[in-house]
Amino acid sequence: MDAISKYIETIKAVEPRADIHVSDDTVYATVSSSKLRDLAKAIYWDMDCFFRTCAGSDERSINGFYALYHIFGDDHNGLNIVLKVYADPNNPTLPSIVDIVPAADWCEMEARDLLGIEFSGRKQYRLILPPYWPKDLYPLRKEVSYDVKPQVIISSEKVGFWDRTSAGVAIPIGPYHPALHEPEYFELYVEGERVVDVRYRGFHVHRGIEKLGESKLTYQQVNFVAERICGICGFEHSVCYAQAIEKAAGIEIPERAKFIRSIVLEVERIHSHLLWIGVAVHLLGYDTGFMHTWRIREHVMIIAEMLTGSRKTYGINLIGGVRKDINEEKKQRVLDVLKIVEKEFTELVKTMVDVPQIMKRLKGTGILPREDARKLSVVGPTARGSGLDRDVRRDLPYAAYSYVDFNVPVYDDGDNLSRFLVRVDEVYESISIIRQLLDQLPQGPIMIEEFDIPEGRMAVSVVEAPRGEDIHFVITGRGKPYRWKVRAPTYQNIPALRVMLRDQPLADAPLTIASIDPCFSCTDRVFIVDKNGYKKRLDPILYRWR
Amino acid sequence: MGKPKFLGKSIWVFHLNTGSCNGCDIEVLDVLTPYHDAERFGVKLVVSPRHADAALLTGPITLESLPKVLRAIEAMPRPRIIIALGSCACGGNIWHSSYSVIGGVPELLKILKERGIEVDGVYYVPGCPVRPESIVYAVGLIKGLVPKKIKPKVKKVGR
Amino acid sequence: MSLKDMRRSRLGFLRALVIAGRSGRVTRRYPYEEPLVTSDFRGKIDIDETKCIGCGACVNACPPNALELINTRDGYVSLRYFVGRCIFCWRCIDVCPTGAIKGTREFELATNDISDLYDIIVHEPNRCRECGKLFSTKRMGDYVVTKSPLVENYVDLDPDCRRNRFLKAIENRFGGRVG
Amino acid sequence: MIEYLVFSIVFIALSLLIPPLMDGIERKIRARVHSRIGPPITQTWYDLLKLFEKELVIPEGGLHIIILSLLYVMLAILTIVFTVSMVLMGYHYVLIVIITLFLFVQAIFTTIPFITSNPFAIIGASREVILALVNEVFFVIILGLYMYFTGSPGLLLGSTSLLRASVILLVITLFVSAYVASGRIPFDIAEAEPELASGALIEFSGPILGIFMYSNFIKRLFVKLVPSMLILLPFISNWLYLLIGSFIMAIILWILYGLIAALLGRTRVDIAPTSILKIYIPFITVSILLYLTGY
Repeated sequence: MDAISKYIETIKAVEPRADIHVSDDTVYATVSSSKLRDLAKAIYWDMDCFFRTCAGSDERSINGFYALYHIFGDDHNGLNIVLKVYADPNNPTLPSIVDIVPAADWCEMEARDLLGIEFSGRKQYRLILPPYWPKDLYPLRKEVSYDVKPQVIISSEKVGFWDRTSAGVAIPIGPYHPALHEPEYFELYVEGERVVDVRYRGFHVHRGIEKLGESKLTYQQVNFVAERICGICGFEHSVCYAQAIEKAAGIEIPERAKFIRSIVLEVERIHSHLLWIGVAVHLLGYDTGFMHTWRIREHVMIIAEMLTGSRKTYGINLIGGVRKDINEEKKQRVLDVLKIVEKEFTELVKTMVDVPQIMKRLKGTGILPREDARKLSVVGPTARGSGLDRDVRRDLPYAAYSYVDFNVPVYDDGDNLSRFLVRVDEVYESISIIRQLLDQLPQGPIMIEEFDIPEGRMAVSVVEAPRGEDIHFVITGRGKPYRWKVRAPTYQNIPALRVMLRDQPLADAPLTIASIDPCFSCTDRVFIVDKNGYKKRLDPILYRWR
Repeated sequence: MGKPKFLGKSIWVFHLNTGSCNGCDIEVLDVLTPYHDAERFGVKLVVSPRHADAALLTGPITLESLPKVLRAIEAMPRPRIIIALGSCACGGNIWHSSYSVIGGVPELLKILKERGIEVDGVYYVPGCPVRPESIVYAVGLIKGLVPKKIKPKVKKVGR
Repeated sequence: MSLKDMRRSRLGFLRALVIAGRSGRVTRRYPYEEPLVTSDFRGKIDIDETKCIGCGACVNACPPNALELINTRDGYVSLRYFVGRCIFCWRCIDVCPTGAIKGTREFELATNDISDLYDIIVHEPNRCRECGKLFSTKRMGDYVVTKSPLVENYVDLDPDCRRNRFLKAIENRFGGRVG
Repeated sequence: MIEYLVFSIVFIALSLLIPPLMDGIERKIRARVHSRIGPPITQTWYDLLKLFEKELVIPEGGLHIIILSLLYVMLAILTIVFTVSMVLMGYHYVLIVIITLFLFVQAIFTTIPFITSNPFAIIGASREVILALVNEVFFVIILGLYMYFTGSPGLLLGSTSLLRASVILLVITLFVSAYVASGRIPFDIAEAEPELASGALIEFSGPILGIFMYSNFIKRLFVKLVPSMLILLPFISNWLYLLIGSFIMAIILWILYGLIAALLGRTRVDIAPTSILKIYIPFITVSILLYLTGY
């Protein structure tokens, strides 16, 4: 309570007219737009919070305005601080906070692309929608239908993958590139074999998920969309969404459901980390390691299928609980598999680090120093590999994580090896967490069916995915969310690539890009770029049409 | 062009993620790993569309990726086939009607036809995500090793 | 355990041969051998046309609209299941009131013809005994009657006639115009 | 004489047929190390035949590419033809000609990608050049030393000096050089899949790609055949047996190399030359010292 009143005081000091209310671990404050910049400064810098995301919302049907929510987080006290400002419905313009909170860059541009909110005092550009999308069509406005299909004219199917007129040699990585399993576009500028600069263009996977969740689907259906934000860490998104709604509506789910959620979350973490380790050594040309990691991973996939009914996108999560129970036989099977995985994984990792090229190319490459990591507030193994001790499972416990003991592995070197080792250690931690959870699994129902979700409630929910923290922000509506905002961990981590890639050999670029375990299908929801401390800005480049 | 004799023996695949959630893409990799081992059927993932026999499309084809997909398919030497992998590519999945996707391979085929880009065959592999076995089955179907099991069903029922 | 302090050996990479030797060839020779599918796997759904009443509960629950109720021009109502869009979540099974939908382990769904992926049940529509318009399905009417026999008088009327009939009944009872 | 001609034809035919099969066996071995079944050993032949059935797309660079690729395959075949006939027909002095031919083959392979404007191809080619500058130059140096030590410009079964350790050391170095020249992991940096998307070959398709791949397989056989001959030379005096022996040895080497490649990771272009030199320089130095002291 102490920390909360401190935040209330801080906000009151800057904006005495602020309308503040507190629910659970979140402080909501409605402030006037003229005080927004001062408040952002007070919270982000003076209170030493980091920026989670910002979310625009079309609330003209409720209060006649557009609204923008800036969400800040305080990990030490486990708090979220939400600043809400209104924008004029006819000419929505808000002050930009990018020069104070650089991390807000891309989410402001997202609000501009999707809602048409203009930001004063900064450079604005098209970010999410394709270049040929009509200028005055804003998909997230409520009057725009989710299935609007403007007659877009694709200038040419020939895309200039690289710009021959620009100075230096530009090496395109993507959109279709063997090192990336997703279509994203990096342009590396090289001198000889040394990378001197990086540019990035994403949003090839923008599927309009938020719009669908707000317009076409019902509360329970959104769980399945949330799961399909990402095929690897989908369950985290689904849990995060369900928890946000449960928090907003004050639904208390059964203990057993919480445990099952945590168990499946950890199963997903194991398979995701094994996947990453396999891909990383594949990028280093060590296919034997890749094959054997994936062979071990197959055991995990089988138990995932057994526990949930599907190898991925498990589809067992609903608001109010889970759909599939764990019986004694499955419990035993999971324990057996964990034993095999632990043994084989240990042996394999030992073998991998003995391969001379692997060690040589992991150690000292793609370095992200601690200061930079803090500045960019990176998340997940990327942060923990750079000496930042952050893990939402411990800092803001959710599901059944308050019942288990686990370590948060932290390495200080900030190179690819550190991130590799963090993930290796986390596999062991996850195995131990699953064992503890299965041991303590309480009896009881797994789902409550009777509940109602009042309109107009808000909640912020945070879940630690294998790549970092997922953030879901919801405003409830009638039968479906009124606003549903997703931030995936990779947004936070991509800007760090610029630091990691610079002055590195080109040969290590794919590994370094992979070392943040990028998940672009998540990322294409929102982006945050922090240019603090860098002279050049990370401009998303537009394609040059031939 | 006569029917290629060796296409059935060696299928080189260029994988294009056109807005997929990654689920199918990871299963595509999984199919190459020891438990499923698609290489025993001569399947190989290649890294340039110019080497490829088949374009493996996952995802509902977002507007942003559409030009690149068209370009990649155009770059493939004939005979070339398209494999629509997963519910997104087959029918658009949950986002079949969303504003930023075209809604899967059936829509793509219309655009290809409009632009005069010919393809020599299309295979659909439903699943969300596609199981590795489904992919192996699809490979078997392309090679003619397994019979097609699914048939359209229209049943009229009265009272 | 931490790998950082682990002792590395120069020829340790040869252990890969030991690992490979011990694990053997693990490949499942599918399609010549049983696939690795557990009994919990959610595959294609199977709609029992003898039980389906065309109520549309599954259509409302289906996130990707793989199940759709289609009114054809001649008034027939059909339930169309498009496997190519199905996400195999089995929510339809949860909500089906008659238990007509069953889950299978079927995953061998690949085809070279998209029309193979459609599964259509054409229901005979109910005919309004007053205006003769076709509406809903006969099965649906029967189902409603078995669940609540009181509505028997209204079940053969299309929604407009039903409303008129209802209003008329109230009118008769209270002797005045309503609504 | 006529039977030598027949033998030549048989051996040349074999050496044109075997390399893709050997690649098939290598893939099978790699699959075994991966704990999987792997493709049939004829798979590489299927791949090549399929490529020849595909549409011919003239890449950027047009006719140059086609002419150069034909030249490439012809020269690659010629190296094998000369090698076989050298041994069988007794033209032993042409060893130096073969080496020259081989260097030509390498030169063509490294220059072709420069004609296309694909940045991956260009980087791939420049890496190939860097690697070739170290490896192929040492290949020549080693062979030059070999000729000097044995006192003959060709493949001559000369004095007992052949048995001397200095020569054996040189030939062992040649095996390493053959491994690097065959473009296997860890030295496949020019085609490095994750970074360069198959580098030099990225723009080629169909039959042209087939020609390139086929020539590369022949080259792989060649780089194993020559050192095998040199090391077997002191022990087998019959030319025919020598040829058979070196073929068998080349096949064994192929399998061994395939196995080693499966156990290692890819190196980096700035590490590769130094790690090769770390092997070459001590070996060659010791060899020269031995020669000097033993003379």
